[in-house]
Amino acid sequence: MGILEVKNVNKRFGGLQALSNVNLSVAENTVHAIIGPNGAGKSTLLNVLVGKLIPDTGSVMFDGQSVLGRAPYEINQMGISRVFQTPEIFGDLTVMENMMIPCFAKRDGAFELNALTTVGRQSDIVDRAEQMLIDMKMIDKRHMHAASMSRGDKRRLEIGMCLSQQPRLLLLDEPTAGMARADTNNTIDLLKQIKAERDITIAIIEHDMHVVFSLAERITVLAQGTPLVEDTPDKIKGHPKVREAYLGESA
Amino acid sequence: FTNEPTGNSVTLGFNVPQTGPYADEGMDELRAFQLAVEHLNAGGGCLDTFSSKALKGNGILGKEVKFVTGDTQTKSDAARASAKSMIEKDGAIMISGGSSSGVAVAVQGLCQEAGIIFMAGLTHSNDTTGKDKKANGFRHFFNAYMSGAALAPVLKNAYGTDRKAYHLTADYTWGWTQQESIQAATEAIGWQTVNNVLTPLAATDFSAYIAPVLNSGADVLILNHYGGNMVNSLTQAVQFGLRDKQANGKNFEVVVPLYSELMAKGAGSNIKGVFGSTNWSWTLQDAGTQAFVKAFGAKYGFPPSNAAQTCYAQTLLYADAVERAGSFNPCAVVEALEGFEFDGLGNGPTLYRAEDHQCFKDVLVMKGKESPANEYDALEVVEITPRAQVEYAPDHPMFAGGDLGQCNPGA
Amino acid sequence: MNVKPDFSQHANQAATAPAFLSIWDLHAYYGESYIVQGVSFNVHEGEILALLGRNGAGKTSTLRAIARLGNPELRHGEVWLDHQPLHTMSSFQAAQAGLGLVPEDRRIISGLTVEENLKLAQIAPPIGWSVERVYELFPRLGERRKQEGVTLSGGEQQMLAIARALCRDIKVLLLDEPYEGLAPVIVDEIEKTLITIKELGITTVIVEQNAVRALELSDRAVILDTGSVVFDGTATEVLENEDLRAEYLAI
Amino acid sequence: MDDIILQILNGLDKGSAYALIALGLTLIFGTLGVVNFAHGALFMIGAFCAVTLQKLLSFERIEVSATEKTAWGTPLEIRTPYAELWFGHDFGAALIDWSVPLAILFSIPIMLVIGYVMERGLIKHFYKRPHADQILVTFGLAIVLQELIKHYYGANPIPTPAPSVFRGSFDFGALVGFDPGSVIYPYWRMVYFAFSAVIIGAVFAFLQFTTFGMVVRAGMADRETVGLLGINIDRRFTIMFGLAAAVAGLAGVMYTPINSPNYHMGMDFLVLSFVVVVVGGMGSLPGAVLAGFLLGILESFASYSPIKVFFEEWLFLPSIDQIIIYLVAIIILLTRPRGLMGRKGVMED
Amino acid sequence: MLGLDKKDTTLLIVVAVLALFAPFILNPFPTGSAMAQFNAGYPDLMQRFVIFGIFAIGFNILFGLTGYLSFGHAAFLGVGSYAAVWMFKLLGYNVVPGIILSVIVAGIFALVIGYISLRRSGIYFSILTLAFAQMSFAMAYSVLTPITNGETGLQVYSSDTPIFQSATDPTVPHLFGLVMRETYTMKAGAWSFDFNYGYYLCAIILLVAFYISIRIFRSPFGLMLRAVKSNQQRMNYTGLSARPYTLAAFVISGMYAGLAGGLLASMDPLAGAERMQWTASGEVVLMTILGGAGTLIGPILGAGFIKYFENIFSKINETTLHGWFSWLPDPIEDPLVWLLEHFVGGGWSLTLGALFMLVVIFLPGGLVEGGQRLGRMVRGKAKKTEPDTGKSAATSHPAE
Ligand SMILES: Nc1ncnc2c1ncn2[C@@H]1O[C@H](COP(=O)(O)OP(=O)(O)OP(=O)(O)O)[C@@H](O)[C@H]1O
Ligand SMILES: Nc1ncnc2c1ncn2[C@@H]1O[C@H](COP(=O)(O)OP(=O)(O)OP(=O)(O)O)[C@@H](O)[C@H]1O
Ligand SMILES: [Mg+2]
Ligand SMILES: [Mg+2]
Repeated sequence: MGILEVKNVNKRFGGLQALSNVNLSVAENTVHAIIGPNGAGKSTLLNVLVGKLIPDTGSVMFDGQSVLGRAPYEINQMGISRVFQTPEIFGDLTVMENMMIPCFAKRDGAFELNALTTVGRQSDIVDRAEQMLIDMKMIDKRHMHAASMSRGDKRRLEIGMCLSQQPRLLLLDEPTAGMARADTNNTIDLLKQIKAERDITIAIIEHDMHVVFSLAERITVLAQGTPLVEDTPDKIKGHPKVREAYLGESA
Repeated sequence: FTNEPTGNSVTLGFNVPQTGPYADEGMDELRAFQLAVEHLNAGGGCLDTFSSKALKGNGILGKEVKFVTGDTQTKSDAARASAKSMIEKDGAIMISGGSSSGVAVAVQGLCQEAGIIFMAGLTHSNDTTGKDKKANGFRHFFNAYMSGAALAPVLKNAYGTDRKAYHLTADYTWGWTQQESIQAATEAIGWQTVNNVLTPLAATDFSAYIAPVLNSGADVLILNHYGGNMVNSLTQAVQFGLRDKQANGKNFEVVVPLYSELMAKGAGSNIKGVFGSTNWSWTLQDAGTQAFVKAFGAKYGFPPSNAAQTCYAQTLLYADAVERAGSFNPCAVVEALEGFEFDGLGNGPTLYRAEDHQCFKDVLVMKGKESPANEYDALEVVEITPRAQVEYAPDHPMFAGGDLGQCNPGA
Repeated sequence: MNVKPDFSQHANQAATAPAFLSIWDLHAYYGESYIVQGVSFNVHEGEILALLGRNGAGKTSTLRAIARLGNPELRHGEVWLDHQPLHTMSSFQAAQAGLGLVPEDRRIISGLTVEENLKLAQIAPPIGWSVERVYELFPRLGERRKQEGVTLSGGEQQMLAIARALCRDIKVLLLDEPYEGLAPVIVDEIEKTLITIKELGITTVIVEQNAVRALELSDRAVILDTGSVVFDGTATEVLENEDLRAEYLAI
Repeated sequence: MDDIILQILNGLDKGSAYALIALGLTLIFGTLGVVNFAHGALFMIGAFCAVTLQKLLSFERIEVSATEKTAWGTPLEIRTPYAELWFGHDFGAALIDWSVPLAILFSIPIMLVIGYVMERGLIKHFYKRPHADQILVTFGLAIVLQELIKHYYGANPIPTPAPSVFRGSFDFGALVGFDPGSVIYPYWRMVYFAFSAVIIGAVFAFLQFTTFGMVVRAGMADRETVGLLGINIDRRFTIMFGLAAAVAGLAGVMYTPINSPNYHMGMDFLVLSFVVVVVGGMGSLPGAVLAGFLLGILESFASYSPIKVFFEEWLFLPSIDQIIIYLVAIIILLTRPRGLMGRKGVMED
Repeated sequence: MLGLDKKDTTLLIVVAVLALFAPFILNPFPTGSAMAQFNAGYPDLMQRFVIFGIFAIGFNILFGLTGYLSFGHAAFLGVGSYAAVWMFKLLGYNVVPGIILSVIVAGIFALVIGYISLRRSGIYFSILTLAFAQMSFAMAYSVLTPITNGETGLQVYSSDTPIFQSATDPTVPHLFGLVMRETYTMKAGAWSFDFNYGYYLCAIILLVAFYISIRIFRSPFGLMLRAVKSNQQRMNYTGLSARPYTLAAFVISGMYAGLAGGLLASMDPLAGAERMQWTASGEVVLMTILGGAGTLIGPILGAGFIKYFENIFSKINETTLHGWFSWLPDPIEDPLVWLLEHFVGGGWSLTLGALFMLVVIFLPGGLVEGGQRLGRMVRGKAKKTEPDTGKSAATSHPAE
């Protein structure tokens, strides 16, 4: 019984069956990768998990509780954080402020009317956000306007924001896309380090096989909305169908 | 008392709409005020015809008359703000002007509190000298009740006693009092009231209200509208061919209880043959009217509107009252104006009634002219309804509920 | 490492050959922030040039400045394409002069079908490939010609973006991270397309995070760092120079 | 039954006006991404084109009488329109009579030029600015335009009648078998409805079936990319702005016989047009037209006194006619997140 | 000081000084001089400056921070005024219950309207608020006349019998006997300055309101509101529910509007329906944008700017102009007066419209931006030699 159990999920968009009978079980404290061709339905599956989409049928259980029908913020409060495919950050705010917001969410919950305290004096939050920026090697950019960062930096910031919430399940949708090689490696190291330090389950979608194979303990291959195979990285690498449909010769 | 003039001049405040839909009317009022100030300072105009000879053409009580102006925007808030600025900043001793009842009532209330005399401009609602009357406020203009009382006999002559009336009424205080007055007056001559439909103030297209009139069994449409509302509703009633129709075997008729020259101009040829009432008309032949129209025409090149005339008259009346009282003290002025009988400002012998500060004088019933000679000649006087016919008791139910209170001289 | 090795001497070698696209001393700003700080390099006719650098190095900004998009604002510098001064033009004139840019996030136009997206490229002169010819190169697009462009999967969108550029008679193709977010098989496919394009004699500048892959395809490479050129030379030089790769590409 | 038909007819012409203004508003919004608070002013300027032409045509020769005086003491003036002097009495009079339809021709170039100048001179600089700035600048412009008109033409409405042949009303009742005279409908309103149907159809055809239309639609979605394809999108947007201005202007010209124009008519329509556009759904042209007619007809029905009475007595909703548009707008927006046919992501943040 | 950092403290002190010395600052010209027309230091206008300042500050908490553009805020102003006048009618002329109730009633009203309207965002939200406000206006003007006194406006009649009004109490609004309309006029040579109780009450409330708004801007709550504006999606997926935040902001700003309405009624006990019309809502939008949305002081500046033009420019007439330019020879004077006449008196809105355009064209970011530029110009001279460090300039402080 994994921490995340997806059973018989179906989702249609008009004439397109984006997800058909998806079953997926993610074991606690593992890194589980989901790979598959473009348009296979990976992001759609993630959207179902975080409450952005409601599936037509099926169930999604997180730690024994159903996530379906809950608002995204409630799902997040259960301990699921998500990094998006196109960076979703607070563009109008500074990097530091971006980092503080998840810290507040973690501490105060979904809503707290603390209108008469001052942000700068919440030392626990400030410390935590700063620590996270240091971990992400972004502390020198703390006063920068988040929107004016390059895309790679935005993505790193977003990962940092999710991590600072100390989620139990972290969903990463192509976290290293467009990231420089060095930073990709940094990110891999960071994820590994976090993985080592605390209990966290990670589900990752990635097209960069370097990332997938360095991190994943199990891999699910999704194609045309259905899981094709699920196995260990080594097995997947050699799987002929996967090679043909997805990896190509260069893998 | 507030703003007692100490130097050798005295300041009057003219608060008229300079922006918004009544801006043209406001401009005409302003012209009249300017003329009145000229005449007060230098003589001429109605000073020569006015029955009271207290004014000498040397200002008021020997002080030169100066004036300040403000923009009411036809909003009570803005009107009060600009009246206050005239009182607080410019030291105005009297406020006059305005082109709507809501504004008049609002400013009248303000003047009462501040201890300033308010000489209302164009305001036609019964409330101004009815439930909202104030000791410091005076109205020269006629009111909705008088319109009804003056119109009814003329309507009876022209259209008979067996008529069914359909009312369209602007959905706010003035519209209601106007409708109530005209309904009472027409029912008194035997007419029936088929329906009264309230129309939104902001409406510009009245076709949806006019269309059902056709099949309602009515044969007269009474438009209790003013300003842009009236121009539009009348225009559209004509477009719908109401005036070419027969109903109950009679010609279908339209009545507009309150006319103004500017509205008549806006409605163009649609007003031909339509009855209504006004406070005054530049076509009157009495000496007071002639003097005013000549002076106004010479200065501006066209004849004055009845809004202008009421403002002119109010200014002279105020000045005269101060002269007669020998003091600018509002309470003295109130005393001088209450029960004051005069003539020579147009409209024949007039009384400023003490009980409610309403002027009683002849009322004009007008009709849209068939072939106007020029653009200022859209209306013709059908009848000058004598004052006696439009008088009412101060405690008439339509005016009940108010209280003049005490005159307030302010600080 | 405190002392940065100086690689810029390489720049002089390239400068001597006749250039097809010549970029000289570009300075570009986002509002008041000074991003492209004096970039100069040449591209020769028919070659593929890889423009490399870390996140935020200014690659995208440079391409956008070349294409005369309003943001960043080009305050100083010259761009010559086949003897035409692009720096005096606005973006549509630059496009008419033969410049094609496939932007970072593909920018397929919503509300238009695949075919309309292509037709749109054939309104202003000079017109390049016919739609039929494009479908020959990309049969997948032909199959989906009536579908709305934005509902294509990521890889298909990338193809459409490249195809759209080919519908115009371009002299230079600028590609900004064409592989990002694509499945490995698709990357292979696009790579093949780029080779075809090269064979057609179109000059290409490619920005790519997967530096090795890009370099294997390219003739020459230019490396940017904080808005200036730090290396200009052949692709093999970069592949062979460990220090260079470590310093600026971290590979 | 006849009353119902009457109310529908009434709703149609009101709806036409809403639809025409809203159409231009969405067009500008959709193509340029600009919230144009001056759009009502364009409608008003269109109406004043008709007034101006009427004035020009009835420009009079003034002969001052040496002896006679007016009642207010100035010398009497004898006025004869030049049009009648030059073109003969009958033709001259006919020209004046037909000034409103003639103003269509007169106004198109004027509105195009105004649209062009406005876009090139002002709006252009606000494409990338926040909507709040656009609102402020176009609102300022609207005030300036209407004040200028006020200075010149005064605040009072100016009667601008339809040609006399259109002045009567048409007996619809007799046509469909009701009592004669029970359903009558002014000719000019029929003209107005037909006219707007033609304009709306033309605009749609233009956008849907021409290459120009496709480019503009593409530009609405992503102007930068369209530029990258070598298309001078700015020029086309300028044309679109001119077109939207012309549509608003024509709506104004034709509206003058229905309501005498005054300087603030633009503002009166502006707010409702915004409601119409939003209820129709931002970025959707058919939505704007649909919502225009829907609200026009609803408004017309709500003014029908049996319905007013019904709402008042049974639903305790007094003065339904004053609030109907807003009430319906609220209901539609609460049940359909993006109005009737709105596009996702347009002006949602 | 007071839990504010140095910069905010300075700002607060500046506003305090401006507010407390307004009677001097706004009356710079000797009475009776030609320029006296431009004096704005009379009680009514000073009160309006601060009251509309409060209104705009509150509006800015919603619009400036969350980006939700309400087109119906005047409804809360109107409701606040009605509530206050009703308190005068029922309880007596002491302003305290009126002001308290106006805030509460406006808050409840805002809660209801906000709860419904905030289901949508962007322009859909704007139109929902507009619709509610227009409905309120239409009803207040007509059917609700028993409560609102319709077109005439709600006022206290002598027939009203307030419970706590004793015979000795003033019959105008007062604060425990301190009559709001009472003014002490100080004469200093040719100058005269008005000190009005009502104004000082409003000014003190403005300072409190401004202080609270600074605290809100700097608080975690304020940060969340800016986060809402920036990216609601991210907010939701960060475990924060945007709705309660926006609703709280909406209610707070509604309460500010109610407070402003209550104060308006306290200074001048009459409440008219047109206070709720869309033009009034539009005015506060314009004030905020003109001053600089999202800045602390901008809304106050914007409110002052618009009210100044409305009240001062509208009162200049031909005679005044002739007075100013009488020293010129007639051939110059007359055309000049003729020209200027179009921009003053009835033409004041032309001037205002033109100024809107000029400000927004040349000072994107509003008057505050203008001030900052000026400041930079002054300071820039000193720093000119310092090299432009490029990227560091990208840092910005959105909430300055
Ligand atoms: N909101 C939507 N409406 C219609 N179709 C959609 C929607 N969202 C996704 N799709 C379609 O569903 C399919 C699956 O999309 P999804 O984004 O899940 O793919 P993916 O596996 O994440 O691909 P990639 O690796 O390219 O990101 C695609 O064909 C996409 O076009
Ligand atoms: N719109 C913008 N406004 C302000 N600064 C920006 C903007 N876009 C980019 N920048 C800044 O310009 C610099 C260069 O960005 P650019 O996008 O050109 O980098 P890049 O080399 O393409 O990086 P990446 O590999 O991450 O795409 C970065 O520091 C970034 O912060
Ligand atoms: Mg995806
Ligand atoms: Mg980039």
